Amino acid sequence: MIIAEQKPIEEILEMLAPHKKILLAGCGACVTVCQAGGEKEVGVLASQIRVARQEAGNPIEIIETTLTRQCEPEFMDEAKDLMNDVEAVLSIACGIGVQLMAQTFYDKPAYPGLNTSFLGFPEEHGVFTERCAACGNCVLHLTGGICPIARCSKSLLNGPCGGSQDGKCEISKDVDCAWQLIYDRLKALGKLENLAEIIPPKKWITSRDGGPRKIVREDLRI
Amino acid sequence: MVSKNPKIVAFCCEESGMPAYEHAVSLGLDLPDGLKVVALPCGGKAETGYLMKALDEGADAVMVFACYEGNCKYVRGNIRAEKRVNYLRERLEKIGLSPEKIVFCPVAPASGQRFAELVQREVDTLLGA
Amino acid sequence: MAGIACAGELTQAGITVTLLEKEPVIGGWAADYCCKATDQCNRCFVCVADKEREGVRLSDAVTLLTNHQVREVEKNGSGYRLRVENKVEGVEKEVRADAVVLATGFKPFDATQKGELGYGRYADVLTGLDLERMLRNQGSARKPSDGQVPNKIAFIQCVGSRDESIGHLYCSKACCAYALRMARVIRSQNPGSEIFFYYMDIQPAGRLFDETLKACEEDPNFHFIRAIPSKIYRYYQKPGLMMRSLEAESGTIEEKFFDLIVLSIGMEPNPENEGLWEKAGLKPGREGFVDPATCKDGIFVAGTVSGPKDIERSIMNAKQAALSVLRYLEGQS
Amino acid sequence: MSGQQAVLRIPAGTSELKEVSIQPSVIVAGDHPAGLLMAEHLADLGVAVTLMVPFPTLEEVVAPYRVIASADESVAGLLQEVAERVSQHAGITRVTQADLVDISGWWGDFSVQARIGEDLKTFHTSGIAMAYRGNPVDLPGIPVQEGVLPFTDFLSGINLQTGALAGKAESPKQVVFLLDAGERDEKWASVAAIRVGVFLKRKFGTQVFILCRELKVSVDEMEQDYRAARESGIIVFKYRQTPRVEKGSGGLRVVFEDAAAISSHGPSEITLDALDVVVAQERLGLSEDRAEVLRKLRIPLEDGVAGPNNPQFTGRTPKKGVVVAGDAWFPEYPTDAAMTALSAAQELYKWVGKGTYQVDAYRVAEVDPSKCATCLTCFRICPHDSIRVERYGERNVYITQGAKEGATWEAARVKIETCDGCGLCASECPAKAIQLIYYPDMEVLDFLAKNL
Repeated sequence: MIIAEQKPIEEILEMLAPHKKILLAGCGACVTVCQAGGEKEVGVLASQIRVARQEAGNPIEIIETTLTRQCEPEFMDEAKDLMNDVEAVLSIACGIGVQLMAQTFYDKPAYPGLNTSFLGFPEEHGVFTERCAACGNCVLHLTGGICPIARCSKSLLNGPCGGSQDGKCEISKDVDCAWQLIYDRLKALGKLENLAEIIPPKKWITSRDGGPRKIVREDLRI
Repeated sequence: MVSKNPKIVAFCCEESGMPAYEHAVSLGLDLPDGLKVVALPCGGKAETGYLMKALDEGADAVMVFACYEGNCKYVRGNIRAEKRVNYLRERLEKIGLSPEKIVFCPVAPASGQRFAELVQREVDTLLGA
Repeated sequence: MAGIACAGELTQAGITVTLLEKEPVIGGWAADYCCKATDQCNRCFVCVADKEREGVRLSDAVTLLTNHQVREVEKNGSGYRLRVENKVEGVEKEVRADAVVLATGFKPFDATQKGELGYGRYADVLTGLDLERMLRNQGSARKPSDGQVPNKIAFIQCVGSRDESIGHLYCSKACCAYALRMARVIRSQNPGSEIFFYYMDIQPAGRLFDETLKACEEDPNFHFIRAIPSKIYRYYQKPGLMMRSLEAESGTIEEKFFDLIVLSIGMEPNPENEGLWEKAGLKPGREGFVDPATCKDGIFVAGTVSGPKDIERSIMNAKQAALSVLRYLEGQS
Repeated sequence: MSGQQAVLRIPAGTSELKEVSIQPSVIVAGDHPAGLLMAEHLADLGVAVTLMVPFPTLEEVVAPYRVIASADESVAGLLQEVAERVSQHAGITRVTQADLVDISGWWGDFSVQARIGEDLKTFHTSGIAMAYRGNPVDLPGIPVQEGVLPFTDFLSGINLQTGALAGKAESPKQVVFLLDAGERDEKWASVAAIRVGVFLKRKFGTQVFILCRELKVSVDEMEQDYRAARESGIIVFKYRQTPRVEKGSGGLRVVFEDAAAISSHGPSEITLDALDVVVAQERLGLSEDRAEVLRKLRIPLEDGVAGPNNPQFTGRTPKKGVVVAGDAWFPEYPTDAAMTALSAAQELYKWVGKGTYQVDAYRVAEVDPSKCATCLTCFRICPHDSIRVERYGERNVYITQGAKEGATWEAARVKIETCDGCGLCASECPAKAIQLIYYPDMEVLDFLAKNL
């Protein structure tokens, strides 16, 4: 899922400075699960903004809502009526949600309340780890199910660099060397011979380099 | 501006904070009238939303009375509460408010004296600020 | 305390309990103990004792007879008949029960017996029990002589324990733990204070004790001195109390001044147990406490009556006693 | 003015009592003799006990403790014939060569998987007691070399008739017990060393030295036994730093600084030479597979033993219906371990002995499936391991697993029988899908709105 973190509160306050009445919109999907932008965070953030603005002698009115998902145009309807009354929306969804808000409610500013961080999973309550870089050209079948793009600090495709020591990456002893993990897993699977095969230079065109990506599923589209 | 009789919300764990409050009352100790006491089944039930809501509604300060570390009936509820308080204190500071508006206070059930002292200390901090 | 814990356990298993207490309030010595948390719980179990006591006080299944002293215990058919006296009203009555749990606890060692330590003569010499009460009731340690906060404090261990001269050839098991914990409370309340801990051997107190001991050892203002002080006295020109001891570390006789001296007194068998309970077949063991091996026919012991224990172990012993009572009653039916 | 404050109390009373019937049955598993004692007591109380031991016979559970029993009457009293009694007890089903590998379920309805020889078998039970012996983890600060023996190996290897250690023909002439080198402060070895030392000295004439940081006598009648040990010629030293153990002349040599000797010439170094064997107190811990079973039940492990190290959990675990005893609770001397184990047995009896229990379905947390994001936050943080994600039909109508019809969404579900109503799940739920039925958020928020 998408992992996000709340923006520093002072940044949020600065964005909202010109406004007296806003909609604060959470999202019920990934950011709820990663505890950054669900219904609970909407309440807490709204209180924080109100208290700060009250203290500054410049009160703000905040309408609170949480959409089922902010990443589907259909759910934008849930905010339609509320948007009529406000000057702007602060969305604490991922970047997709903020943009869909901006696109749907074209005449009002949409501000991001979160920094969308990466694609990952919760290791435990409160600990999230990146697993996928959405590069668009998966090599997991060659690398023992461990992604060298997202998990190797240098995104190397053919074995570790010289900075791998005791199974850890040279950038930090808290980071596992992805190639060590790949080696261990392939060994466990009895498929070490995979490593003998050179993975050719990767087509990065499917990654960020080719401009905004889009997938069209003609089979689903009809 | 903080009034002479500040409004303080005390979220009290039923296992420690609440008995300590009652102990303080039974000893006839001086507690401010502006004190509002909310009992919770565990300090860990003092959710971030409650704490912020109290300030939002106009409380001058929020205190969380929970069990000492290593003595929570629900293993680590008290630590959760303390972490939430620390998180909010950081946020308050960043928005230009005194972090002393939210404090975490571990207490034992039979420590009414400490309860009253901590509340008084908070009142003094608020008035001094 | 153990009696309460045992009663609590039994009521939860559906047994009705009569709790006989000779004092006006229940809870034994543990009711006077203080919470020994610093910035974290130090696992003294006092709050657990407080909660157990509150639970029993509010329980419908427990008949509380405070101010009642047991005068006679007699086997009566399959059960027991106890003659008890209401000490306030002076009237006697009879209590019948299927089983009897003896939890009359211990007697704190009388520190005046160790005259050289000056207890009773100098106001600033306290027993561990005095300090417990002071911390519980006043919240912090003060010198009784002038109400000032003490800065230099000595704890003397094994006062009345491991001491053949008074016939106490046993370890009281709780004193190292309670003294170290209270010393930590003093240290955390008064960062300028300095603790001198005079001891023979540190006795561990279960799996929760290690952290406390380590914290004390790492504290630069906490001094462990392996020595038994020989004398405490007043030195005219100077304030405070002078204490003399032969220290193993230096091999010399040292004299030091202290603001406050705490005697970690141990436990003695409760003299009330003598005579009364012998009729029920209970006998003292090698250390003078009731020998649990002599319990039979529906008589059980719980807590310090069978030997020194800290609160944790008193509660565990009480639970064990409750299990034995239930097992006995099951066998009877 | 005091006592004038606005107070919001937790609503008292109950509104929905539910009768739960619990079969009085337990599984007692493990290799510590405490398990035998627990099994016997619970079976005497009419609980159907299944006893699982990893050995072919029950005697092997007790065997390593026989040497302590020879040296200490009270241990002998505890362990004498307990294996025989339990072998013949009509209320106990014995499963030998069995070890627990997995537990799932809740109080009253545990599913326990055990490996019996080569096979896996599933058992159902209402409660579980785990009485495990500790595994030697390491010999702290003492290099492994010939002649150095972990304490537990010494206990299980000594021949009670000849005093000879495993693989040797004769009893050793000189033995050093090296205690306390580890960080954790345990007294079991201290007590055993003194009592067993007296036994070795009297029966085989072995010269026994005991080296320790502190002499631990906080066990019943230990001070007197210590006195007797010294009188019988056992020599006790207290050291400062962990002694050096090295190859000496005709055996091992141990060198250390005496911490208790009073001398104005500074610390005195002592050398013990020509030692046959150095018995060293090791650090005991739970084996990894046993630790894993505990972790699955969300029973925390602290310092290698079952936690939490918290006064609120005397003899019990946060998982209702599960208790831990023996070295898995804390490495203790057998008499102490018996007390701990029997108090845990009492905890267990309270949960399985009564047959029917009243559960308050009001003082619990409830999930609104229509709001649940199935993020598993509640599942991860519930201290009682009382929440699972299940399939629902409409609001709070539970559809059993496998039934497809009408199942419309997945949501978390609170097992009310084991929910303690602490509200931790509700406080962390990011979707605000969980409420304490008896104390919903609205009550607190209304109180704040009205009183501020």
